Order: sequence, then structure tokens, then C-alpha cells
Amino acid sequence: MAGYTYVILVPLIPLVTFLLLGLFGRYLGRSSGMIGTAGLLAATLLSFLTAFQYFFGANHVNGVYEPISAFKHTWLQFSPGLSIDMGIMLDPISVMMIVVVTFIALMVHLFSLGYMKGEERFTTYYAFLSLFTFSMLGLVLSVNIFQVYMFWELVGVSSYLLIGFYFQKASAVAASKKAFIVTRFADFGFLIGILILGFYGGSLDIATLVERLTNTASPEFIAITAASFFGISVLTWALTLVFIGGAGKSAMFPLHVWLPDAMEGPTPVSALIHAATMVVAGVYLVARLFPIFSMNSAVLSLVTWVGVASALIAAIIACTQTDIKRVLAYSTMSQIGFMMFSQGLSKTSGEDGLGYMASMFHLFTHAFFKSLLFLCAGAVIHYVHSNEMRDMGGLRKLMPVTHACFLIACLAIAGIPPFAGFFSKEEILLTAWNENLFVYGIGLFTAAVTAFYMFRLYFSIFWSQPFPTHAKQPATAHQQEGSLTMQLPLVILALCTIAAGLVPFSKFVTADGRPLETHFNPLFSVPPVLLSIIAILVAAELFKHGDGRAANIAAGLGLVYKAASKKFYVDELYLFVTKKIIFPFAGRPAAWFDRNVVDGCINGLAYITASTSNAIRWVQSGRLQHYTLYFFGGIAGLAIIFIYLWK
Amino acid sequence: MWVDVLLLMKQELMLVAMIFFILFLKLGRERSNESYISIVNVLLLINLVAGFIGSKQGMLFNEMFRTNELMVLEKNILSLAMLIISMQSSVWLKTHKHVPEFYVLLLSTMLGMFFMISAGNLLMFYLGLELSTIPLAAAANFDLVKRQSSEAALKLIFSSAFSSSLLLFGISMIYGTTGSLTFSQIPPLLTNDPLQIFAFILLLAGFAFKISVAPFHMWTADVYEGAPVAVTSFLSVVSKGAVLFVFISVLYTVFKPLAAAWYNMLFILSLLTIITGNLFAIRQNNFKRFLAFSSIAQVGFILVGISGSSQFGTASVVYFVLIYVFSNLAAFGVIALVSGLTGKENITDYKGFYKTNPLLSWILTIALFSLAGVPPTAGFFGKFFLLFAGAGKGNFLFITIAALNMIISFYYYLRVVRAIFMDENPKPIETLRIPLLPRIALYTCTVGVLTVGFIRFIYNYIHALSTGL
Amino acid sequence: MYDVPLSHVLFVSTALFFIGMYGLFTRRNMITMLMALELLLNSVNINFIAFNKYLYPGKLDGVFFTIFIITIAAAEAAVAIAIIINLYRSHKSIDIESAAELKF
Amino acid sequence: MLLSLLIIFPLLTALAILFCKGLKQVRNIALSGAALQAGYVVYLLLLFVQEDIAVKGMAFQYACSWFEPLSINYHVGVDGISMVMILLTACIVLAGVLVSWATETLSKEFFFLLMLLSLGAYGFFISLDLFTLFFFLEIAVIPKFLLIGIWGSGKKEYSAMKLALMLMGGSALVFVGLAGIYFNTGTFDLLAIAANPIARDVQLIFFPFAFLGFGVFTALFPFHTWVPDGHASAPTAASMFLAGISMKLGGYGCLRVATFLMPDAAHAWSWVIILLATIAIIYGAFATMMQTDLKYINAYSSVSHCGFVLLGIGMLTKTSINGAVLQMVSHGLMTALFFAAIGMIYSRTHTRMLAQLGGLLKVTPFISTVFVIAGLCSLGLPGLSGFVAEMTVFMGAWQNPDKWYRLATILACASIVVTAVYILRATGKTIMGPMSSTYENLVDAKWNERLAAALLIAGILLIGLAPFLINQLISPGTEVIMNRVIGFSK
Repeated sequence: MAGYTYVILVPLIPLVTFLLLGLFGRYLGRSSGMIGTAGLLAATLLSFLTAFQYFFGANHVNGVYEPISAFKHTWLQFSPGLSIDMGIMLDPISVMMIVVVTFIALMVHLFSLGYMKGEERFTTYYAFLSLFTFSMLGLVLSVNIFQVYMFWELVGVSSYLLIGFYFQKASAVAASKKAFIVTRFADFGFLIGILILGFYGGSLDIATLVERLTNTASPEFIAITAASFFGISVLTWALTLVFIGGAGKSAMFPLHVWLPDAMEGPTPVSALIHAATMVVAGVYLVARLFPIFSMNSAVLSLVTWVGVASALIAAIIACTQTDIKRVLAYSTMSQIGFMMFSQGLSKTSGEDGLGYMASMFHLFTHAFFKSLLFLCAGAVIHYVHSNEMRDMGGLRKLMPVTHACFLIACLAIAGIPPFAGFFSKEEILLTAWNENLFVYGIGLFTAAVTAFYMFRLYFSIFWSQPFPTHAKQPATAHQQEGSLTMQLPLVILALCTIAAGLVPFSKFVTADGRPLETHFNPLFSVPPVLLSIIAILVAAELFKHGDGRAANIAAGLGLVYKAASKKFYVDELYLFVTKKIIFPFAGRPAAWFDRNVVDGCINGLAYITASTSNAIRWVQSGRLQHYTLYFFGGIAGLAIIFIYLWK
Repeated sequence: MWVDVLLLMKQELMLVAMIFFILFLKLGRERSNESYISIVNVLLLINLVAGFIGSKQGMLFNEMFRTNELMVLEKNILSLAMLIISMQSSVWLKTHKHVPEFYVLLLSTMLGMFFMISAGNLLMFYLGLELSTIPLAAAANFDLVKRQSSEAALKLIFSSAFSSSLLLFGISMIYGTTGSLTFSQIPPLLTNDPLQIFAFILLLAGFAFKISVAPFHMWTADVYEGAPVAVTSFLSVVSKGAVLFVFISVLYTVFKPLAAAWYNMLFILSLLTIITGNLFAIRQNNFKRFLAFSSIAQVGFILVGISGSSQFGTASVVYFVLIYVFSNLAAFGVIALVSGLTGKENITDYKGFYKTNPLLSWILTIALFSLAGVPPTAGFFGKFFLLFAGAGKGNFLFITIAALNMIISFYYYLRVVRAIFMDENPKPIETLRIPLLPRIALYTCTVGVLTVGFIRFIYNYIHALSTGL
Repeated sequence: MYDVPLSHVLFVSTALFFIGMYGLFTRRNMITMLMALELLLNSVNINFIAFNKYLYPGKLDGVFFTIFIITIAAAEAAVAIAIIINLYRSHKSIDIESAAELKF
Repeated sequence: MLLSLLIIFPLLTALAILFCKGLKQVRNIALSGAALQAGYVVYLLLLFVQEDIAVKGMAFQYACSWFEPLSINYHVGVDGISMVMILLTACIVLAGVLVSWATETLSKEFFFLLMLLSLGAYGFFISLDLFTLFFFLEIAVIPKFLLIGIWGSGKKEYSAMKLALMLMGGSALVFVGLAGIYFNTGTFDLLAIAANPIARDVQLIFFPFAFLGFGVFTALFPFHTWVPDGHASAPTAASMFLAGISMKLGGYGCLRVATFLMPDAAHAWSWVIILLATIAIIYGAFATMMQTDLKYINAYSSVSHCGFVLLGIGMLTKTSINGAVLQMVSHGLMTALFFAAIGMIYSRTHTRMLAQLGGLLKVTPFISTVFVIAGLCSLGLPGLSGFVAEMTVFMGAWQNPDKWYRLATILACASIVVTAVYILRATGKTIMGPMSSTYENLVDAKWNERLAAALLIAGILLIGLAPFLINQLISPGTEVIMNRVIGFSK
């Protein structure tokens, strides 16, 4: 489609800004922030244009949104059929994603102008942001599964760089390392998955793969289902491995350990990468290959249960954390859990495709309110100079705007109508209701818990004790709430949070591209909303006054509480495996073996030679008569060998 | 007729003439050592040049003496080596009382070798051998006051006498079983009967002794260490080369019928030699002794070459000896210089040598690399062809062991290089100024080492000549 | 007059040869060792003469060879003794054990 | 004749260096010489792309007899693979000269030996005659001994000796292999041998000699121990050359001589190759994880990365061999860059110990960036050469249907995780983290260092961003090899 070639600019503009800032940042200084933001503004507008053209344009062939390959270039030809192509694929989800990514990124850029003011590496910061935006856009627009992998790695690296932005803080360095390695471990699975799919599917092009592997008659499909490894069909293996990749990026249990630590990075970064965009890449990946996933119920149920588990566990942990960013991190994990399991429960077509649409919808709304939450948290932290709840409280007077926005976001995530979160969560629960009541139960419970911990957060930040009494004094520079550039994004996002839910999402984004009529049933939505409200009230009761009630209950829960607050010891487990098993039982032995055994053999040879030459020195005794004797001996020896033996 | 004789025996006659000339000079009025040295070197140069002119092949004295282009070439190589040695030894000779005698001794040795090379008869061969041995013993004792020198001479004369008596015993048996002493008549009469094999073993031992093949090599190290540097280099290059030439011709022509037997003997002996040489060379500190053992290892490799087919074998051996002349004499040249000027002969003395004498260090290094067989020095080609000729027989176990042994030899050559370049030394050998003659000699050797491999003509010429055998 | 068979003569020569060798291996006096060497050479001479006389009476190769060997042996002995004398100057002994400084 | 100039340029440069006075002159001559070579190589490349390899097989062929009696010829020619290798060599030599600009002691000898090395490498890559190939292979060994021994650091004599001896051992094995080939075909000429195949049983005997021999050069598993010591003690330029080029000599030899001439044996022995390669990859990676010296880290990671080359060759699919070649080039540039960065750091902080370093990003941003880029490249970041190479190897390896080979491939892939671990560890401890106050006033990279780094990074980026270019160069070459492999394997 020639009409869409301009879309290539959407990812390219951030790339250009990245190069600009990266190479000449030194000379740009303060203005670099402006450049980055301006560039992104352009990208955002373009992506809006794309969305408009795509959804309201002509390509609505008999009610289906055709996927459009706007641009494609063979980048690396492995062998006939198998090649990495660089391209741009437009279909409902990718279009939706570029809108989300560019928009949130724009907000974050704006916010950072104020937030990062006076940072030493201001330019670098913006360079990295642009790099991330570029990679994320490339990821969502991919035509080729290997292209996905490449940008997958790139977002990983840019997140690494941004988490480790405060490179002199040991904790930041450790966190960035952890984030990269954990996700890398997952990517290893992803890579193998790709290799398998590529080999059996005979192509790396997503469209082709989907087309071949969803047609049960095609030789590829027969081959991949017929072949089996340890008794499990290769298709299952491949999809599981791919899903592991996704789970790693999306911080699904048990690969979630990196996400909370990732909060070491600057808060806007957390808002962009670790709330709105990168962490949902896993969900996006599953959605991208959803037709193939739907061919294999085993993997789908795996997706479901991983999603459910993550949602629940994360929610419980979130109730116990005291670092506000960590709370948000866990809530992110939990929400993504929702998206995952709703996909796991979905089917490809028509009404049954509800789950797919719901998860995309939730992804959409979540992006807004979660980034809003993070930015608010950023504003608070900027003001208080601390992440800890106990340093906060009673801020509602001091920072009204932030307070309002935060409240809206909380309501949204708690699923209170008419805010965005309500609608999307509704769809998800509906899916669960239709498909699996058990999951529905857990979903319901988790939703309530969500409401609880969010309002715990809300109250203990903005209510409880009056602020200045016990916390350390804020710096005079920040007596007022923060510059316009910091407040504007909050407001905009708040408005979106209110509005986003009203978007007739199912008209545009569905599993099979056909508009889907969602009939809204008020009766169904009573229980969740009711539960949430109750949860909110409980939270208010416990935390509004900031006295010991919460503590008593925590004490009452005892071990459970402790376990939860220690994140169920998953981190400790990982540490044990790496520090106590891999290093001492794989690394050190290898190093030792190399230095002592392998190298020892080589040196041993030399040593043996030397000692032999020392041992036989007596032969050269210096006695003429011995020499003559040897002479005679030689002759005798030869004579014996060749006259008696050799015949 | 007489013209033929003159032409065929030109090199021998020239040597005789030179010997007598030097003796007459001695009879004449007293001269300074310098004048002797310069005169002799000029003579040697003439001899060398003349060697290349008007060579033809033929026989004399019913096959007692035979010559062909290859032999002429071999003799020329030897006289080249002789010239280089005499130039190098000038530093040491200047201070010596008996210059003419020294030359008379060495030249008569050369004469013996020449006769040996073109011997067509066991008697002639024996005479040549003895003529090339006995004066050497005297020459080895030429540092009259040094204990070691006379000890070396003693060991040389006794063990060579012993070996030659065994050789004679072998010859007598050959004579007994075939009834002939003429090379051309012996082969048809050789049957593989034990007595002949035994006789051959005795002869082989005689040769092995001269080219110091284990276990007949014991004298080598001691004599090399004790004898004056000049004599040592003469021993290691000229006499070894000469005997090698004879050895290959005898093996390939006279003892062809026994080939099956001697191939296996060479197999055993060469491996034994390479290994012994290497093992002993590793831990030497005296430079001459070190080179003695390394040269033993070299001989081992040469035997590998000899064990190959006749033409390729001959060619590679002659070629290697030519290269060996250059590289070994380059090394000995530096040593002669250093020991002549400072009296230091230990490898440890050479630590930090590069700081003070970069030029000499490079020459020595190049020489050692050539001995080790590292490209682009000629030694690489020499060794490659030797092993290659050996591989021609298809005995790859043999080649593999030999090739792997090169690692050890690399070790000890590089050890010296390390001492020269890398090791620290509080008081290294002081900077030496190199006199003219040694300088020329060293340059010649270095140029030779660096170019012989690349001048295609040389190897191809030798290969062409080798068909004669 | 041919009642002494060749084998006997060869036996004598071989015996002589090994006696000489034994002498060379065991005697410590250099002069004695030199004499032992002479024995070796003489055994060879006997061989040559015997072969010539018994097997190839027609030609005289063996005899000539013997003559040459004798002369050369003389020369060898001369040089050897010269060396020994010189060695005696430095070592003050003609015991072969004393000439064992160059080793290893 | 075009190609012979590749040998003549370094030779002339070396001689010129011998005859010039003073540090300044030496440097300038060396630099201009290296630059000249690089320029000429680029010119060659331009000519090369116009040649049609499909017809000739080898471009720019020139043959003249050297030792007629033994049918030894001087025969040169290039295909895509060797062309790429030559480019690599030129690039690294230039960078090496730039990096070692500051060499004060015996600078004349230093640059002379460097030129000699490059001569050997060029000769090796262009020669089509096994004799000349071997000749140049050995030429490229001994200068390293001197470079490490004289200008090195740490226990340099030991390392130098070890390196020289092990490499010589390797070439001894190669010699046996070559001799075997010669006496069964009667010629040394690669193309002639390729034209009439060698008998299978003969191949089976001599393939291991050739492969192991070259394998020693490219750090085949049990024979890799010269790598850590050698690299650790070598001066920067030498380690760049060592890891960048001479380890590639081995890989190229394995491909061009062992696999190309003895395809049946390659098939028969491939399981051994793959076994050793996999061990090298995993075990090298784990060993790296434990190192505390930057140079040792890079050395061991080289062992692991060269494992990919051997794996690619062992898998014997077109893609995997493409990957092997790509990996050679990419690893060459990458390690060279890494060593350059380490050298720069070392020359300033005088330590390579992780424990003593840290936070350098604050004072020396340029060097740190270079370091990070090298690191990211070696952990296979898309957009840099490492990614392209490794992915091609994996892709190709996966195309080999054997189940156990699949397993090996998976293990090899697993190494990307371990790689991430040690690279991030090194980066975290060197570039990031708190900085000791003693480094407060370090100066950032000089112009020569910046130039060198820029050169190498440019190469890495070029391959990383436009792999299709280099791929077009390589694939015809691998095509030819694969045709033989497939042709005889049936």
C-alpha cells in the first residue's frame, strides 16, 4: 500500500533524534530535551494520522481490517525462504500500539523536561528515551518474527541503559544487570522458539507463518505437529518457548523478579518502559501470533494459568510493599496477568474472540492510567525526595493537581465506572465468566485486592498524617508542586483515563478483524464494582488516619504477611540458584579445570620433557670408554634387530 | 689425457697446490699473522671461484676416482664453507702462533673430504676418510694450552680411530663376501645374507659416527665444546656435510640392494637421534655444546630426508646442507666473534645482548630461526623438503613424530632468542666492533639465509643434478 | 699347505678384534688403549689377507688395503701420541679418567 | 599481480621502517603504510565486486612456478571469503598501528614486526597453493613471540613461549596433513586438488591432522590454553592482531583446506568437531564468568566465540558456514575493539583488575562508550555485527536435521545468556559503579585512539546494519564449498 509508506517515519524520527543527541549531544546541552520532545510530537501526530487513515480509511474490506504491509526489505537472507525482513505491518493491534507508544512517550518526554532538569546526563537521558521509543515502535510494527526478536533485544538494552542511568549507584547497576539477564534468559527460549517455527514453517515472515501454521492441511502444519521431542509435539514446544520469551519481558511469574528492581531507574522511565509499553510486549507477542497459539490448547491454558498466578501473587505482594514505586510495579505485573489470562481464554473468532479484544483493550486503558500513576508518583517523589510511604502523607493539600490525577487513576485501576479501567476489566471478567468460573473467581478477588492496595497507596500518600510533621523537609526549590511541564502531562493523561474507556474499542481491534458487538450487561458488572468499593472502604478505614491499625492486622496475619512482604522469597531462590549453584558448580569449576587440568596437561608435557632431559644427562658421562661402549652397543643392537628379529 | 686429469681433479689439485704454497710461505721469511690470513683467504676465494669453472664428469685410475657435476657442486659448497670459516676465525687466529699450520691441517682435511666424495672404491674412500679425520684431531687440539682443547682432541682421535677400525672390519667383510672393492661392482654381488647386513651395519656405524647419529654421537658434544670455535664450526658444517654427501651416494648406489634393510635402520636411528639431540639440547648452557646437540637433532631430520626416494632425497639433503652451511656458520660466526673478543661462550652471557649489539643479535636470531626452520629464512625450505622427502615413502607415523619433535627444537632455539631480547642483564656483553673479514662473512651468511629459499634456480639446479645417482 | 682352513684364521682375527675392543674398554692408560686400537686394526689386516689369499687369490686388493691400513695406523698413532703428550702437559697424567671434564 | 601487491606493500613498509630514524618517522611511515594497505584493499574490493566469481571461481588469479620439480607454485587468488578476511586484516592492522602510536621502547622493531605479521596474514588469505599457504601461516607465528615477549606485560616470556610452541605444534600437524594431501594428489594447488577429489579413506586419515592443526590456531577446545595467557601478556596491538586475525587464520584454514578439500571426512568427523565446539562455547563462557582480569575475560570469551566458528563449520550447512565466516569477521572486529578499549583503560589506570576499576564512565566517557559497544556487540545486540553472525550460525546449525546436533545448537544458544552475564559484570564493574578517587583526573581518548575505535566501530556497524552487503560477498564462496560437501557426501 503506497498510501502508508510515510508510516516508516514514525519509528525513524526517534532514531534520528537518538543519533542527533547521541553524537552531538555535547553541543546541544539543554536544548536536547526540546529536540527529543519535538521529534516525538511529530511522530505522535503521524501515528494519529496513521490510526485515522487505517481505521476510518478505505481499507475496510467487507467489514474486516486487512493487515497491510506498508514497507518490506530483505535485510539478511539466511537461505531460500528464511530471511530477516525489515518492514512495517499495519493491522489493528499494531496501529493501536503505535498510538499508545508514541502518545505515552510524548507525555513522558514532556514530564521529564521538568523532572530531569539539572541532571548531569540530561542529553544522554533523552538519547536513550528516543532509542527506546524507536525500538518499541519497530517491535510493534514488525513484519518478521526475527525482526520482532531484534527490536525485542533493543528495547531490552535501552531499558538496561535507562535503569542503570544513575550508573554510580550500585543498586541501580545491579538492578539493570538483573533486568537484562532475566529477560535475556527468557529471550533464549524465544530464540529457540523462533528457530523451531522458522525451520518447520519454512519462513520467518509472520503473515506467512500464521497462514501456514493455522491451516491444518498444510504440509508445514502436519510436519510440526507430527514431529515430537520428549513426547511433546514440536508445535507445543515452539509456542511454549515463544511464550517464555513473552513472559520474561512481561514480568510474568516466575520471571517477574526484575521488574520491581527496575524501579531504580528514573520514574518517568518506569512510567514509559516498565508500565505502559515494554512490559506489555509479551502480551503483544502472544496477540501477534494468536492464531497460531489458538491452534494449541495446551499452550493457551499455560498462558491462562501463568497469567492468573501472576495477577494474584502480584496483587498480594503489592499489599505489603512500602516503596510506592514497587507497589505500582507489582500492580503492573498483576494487570498484565489479567491481559494474559484473558488471551489464554480467548478464541479466534466472533463472540469467543472477546478475550483477545478485552486484553488488547485493557492493554490500551492500562497504558494510560498506569503511566499516569507513575508520573504522579514521580511528582510526589520529586517533591518528597523519597520513595517510602512513611515519608509521605497529607500531601493532598500541598499538591492538589497530582492528588486529583492520582485519585482518578486509582479509581480507574480499581475498576470504578465510568473510568477506563472499568470497561476493559469488565470485558476480561466476562470472558472468564464465559470460559472458566474458577478463573473468574480469582479474577474477581484480584480485582478487589487491586482496589485495596491502590487505595492503601492513595491514602497513605495523600491522607494519613499531615505532611511536614515527621518527614524530612523538602528542598525549598520544590515548595510548589512542580513546573507546568510536569503538570500538563498529568492532566492530559487524567483526561485520557476518563475518556479511554468510552472508546468503542471492539469496533476496531478484534481477534479476526471483524467489528465485535459487545452488549453491556449492568447486572454482570455489579459484583466486581461492589467488591472494589468495599475494598476501597476497607483501605480508607485502615490507612486514612495513618495510625497503627494496618500494622496490627499485618501482625495478626503473621507469617503470611511476612512471606508476602518478602515477595514469597522468589528473589532469594534466584540468588540461591545463581550464587550458590551456577557460580560455584559451573563457573568456578570451569575456570579451575581450565587453569589446572587442561593447561596443566600442556605445562605437564613441557615439565615431563625437561625432567626427562635432566634424568638422562648421566648418559653423556664424559668418559671416552663409555662412549665407545655405547658405540659398540649401538652396533650390537642394530645387528640383533636386523639380523635376528627383522627377518 | 692430462688435461682431462687436470680438469677432473681440479679441485683436489688446487687444494694440494695451496697446501704446498702455504708450507713454502712458512719456510720463507717471517710474516705477520695478518698477511698469512689475508693471503690464504684470497687463495680460498680463488679456489672457490675456480671451482665453478670448467667442471666435467668422468672417471680416473680405473674408477678409483670419479666425479660429476653434483660432486663438483658439493665440493664447491664445502670450499665456500671453508672460506667463510677462515674469514670468521681470523679474529681468533690473529692472536695465535701457528697460523699456517692451522690452515695446512684444515686444507688437508678438505683434501681428504674431496677424495672421499669422489671415491669410486672402498680403499679410496677409506683413505679419504682417514685423511679427513686425523688432521682434524690435531686441529681440535689447536688451543695448545687449554685443557679442554686437548681433551677434545683426545676424544676425537680415539673414538674416530675406533669407529674407523670397525668400519674397516665391515669393509673387510664386504670384501670377503663380494671379492671387490669397487663401488660399481659391489651391488650385483650383494645378497641379503646376514654377514653382508652385519658388514653394512658396521659401515653405517662408521658413517653415523662421522655425522654424529645417536647412539654413535657421544663424542660430538664434548669435542664441539672443547675445540676452538673455528674447528667446531668446521666439524659441524664441513666434515659433517662431506660425510653426508658420501653417505647418500653410497646408500643410493652401492647398497641399493639392501634398501629394505637400511630404510628401517634409518627410521630407528633418525627418531633416536632427533629425540636424543632435542632432549640434551634443552638444558645446555654452553653455546657450542648447545649447537652441538641441536646439530645432532638436525642430522636426525636429515636422515628423515635420506630415507626418502633417491633423487628427491639427494636433492633435499644437498639443498639442506647448503642452507645449513649459511645458517649454522652465521650462528657460529657470532659466537666466534663474541668468544674471540670477550671469551664468553655461555647462553646466559647473551642476556640483554640486543641492548648492546642489535646487529649481531639480529644475525644470530635469523640464524637460529633458520636452524629452527621458520620462514622466511631458508631453513624453512630446507626442513620442509627434508620432511617432505621422508613423507614420500608414505610412512606418516615417522613424519608425525619428527614434525612434533620440531616443537622441542623450537623451544630451545626460542630460549636463546628470549635470552637475547627479553631477559634483563645487569652487565651484558659490551658493544663490539666487528672487524672486516668476519663482517663480510656474517653478511654473506645472512644474505644466504634470507635469499636461498627464494631463488628458485638453486633448488631446481640441485634437483636436476641429483638424477646422476 | 692349505691345511689351515679359512674359518680358523677368521676366528683368530675375530678373537683379536674382540680382545682389542676389550682392551680399549677397560684399560685406563692411554698408551695401552692406543695399543688396543692397533690390535683392532691388525685383526682387520688379518681378515683382508686371509680373504685375499683364500677366496680371491687372483687379485691383490686385500693386500694393498692392508698396506695402506698399516701406514695410516702409523700416522694415526703418531697424531694420537702427540695429542696425549700435549694432554700430559696440561693434565699431568695419561690416565683416561683424568680426561673426563667435558660432560653432560 | 594485483594480489601480490598485498604482500609487497607490507614488505616495503617494513623495510622502510628499518631504514628510518627516530620515533616520529617510524610512526609516520608505519601509519602511512597501513593506511596505504587499507586503501589498496578497498580498491581491490571495488574491483572484486565487478568480477563475476561464478565464472572464474577465484578472482585475480596469478600463478607462477616456484619449485617445478615438486610442482610447488606461487598461486594466489581470492573469493568472497578471503576478500572479507583481507578487509578485516587491513582494518585491524590500521587500527593496531593507531592504538600502539604511543609505543616508545624499540618502536622501530615493534612496527616492523607488526608489518611482518600483516604480511603473513595477507599471504595466507590470498594463497591458493598449500605450500605458500603454509609458508605464510608460519610467517605469522614467530613475530608474535617477539611482540609478546619484548613489549608484553605480566609473565610475558612464559606466555610468548607457550603461544609460539603451541602454534608451532599446530602447524606441525598441518604440515603432516598437507604432506598427506600432496602425496595422494601429487599437487599442492587448491583448485587442482578440488577438481579431482581425494579418496575417502585418505581423507579420513588426514582430515584430523589438518583440522586439529588449524584448530589450535582458532582455540579448539583442548588446545586453547595459549589464548588466555597469550592475550593477557600481549601488548594491545599484538592482542588485537592475535584475536582479530591470527585466530582467524585457523578458522579460515579449517574451512578452506580441511573442509573444502576433504568434504567426506568433514562429514564423517563432524560430530567430533561439533562436540568440541559446543564444549568450547559453553565452557569458555562459564570460565569467562569467573575471570577478574579484563584481558582474561576477553580472551576466554574469544574461546567461546571462536567456538561458534567451528560449530558453524561443523554443521556443514550453507547458512552455518556463512555464519562461521561472518562470525570470524565480526569476532575479529569486536575483540580488536575490546582489546583496544582495555588497552586504553590500562594505559591510564595501570590496572586491568575488575576489583580496582569502576565508574570510569564519569571521567572517560569516550573510552567507556567504546567499551560498552564492544561488550554489547559480543553479547549479540541487534544492529551490531555479533548479532548477525551468531544468528546466522544458529539458523544454519538448526538446519542440520540431526537430533543431537540440534541439542548442541540449543546448548550453544544458551551461551548467549552466560555471555550477557559476564559482559554485564565486566561493564558494571569497570564502567559503572562508584569510582575510586585516584581516577579523578584521567584524560579521555587521544585522537589516534579515537580514530582506531571509530574505524573498528564503523566496521561493526556496517556488518550489523547492512549484513546483506557482506552476505552477497560471502555466499558465492560458501556456495562453492557447499557444492563439494554435498556432492561427495552422498
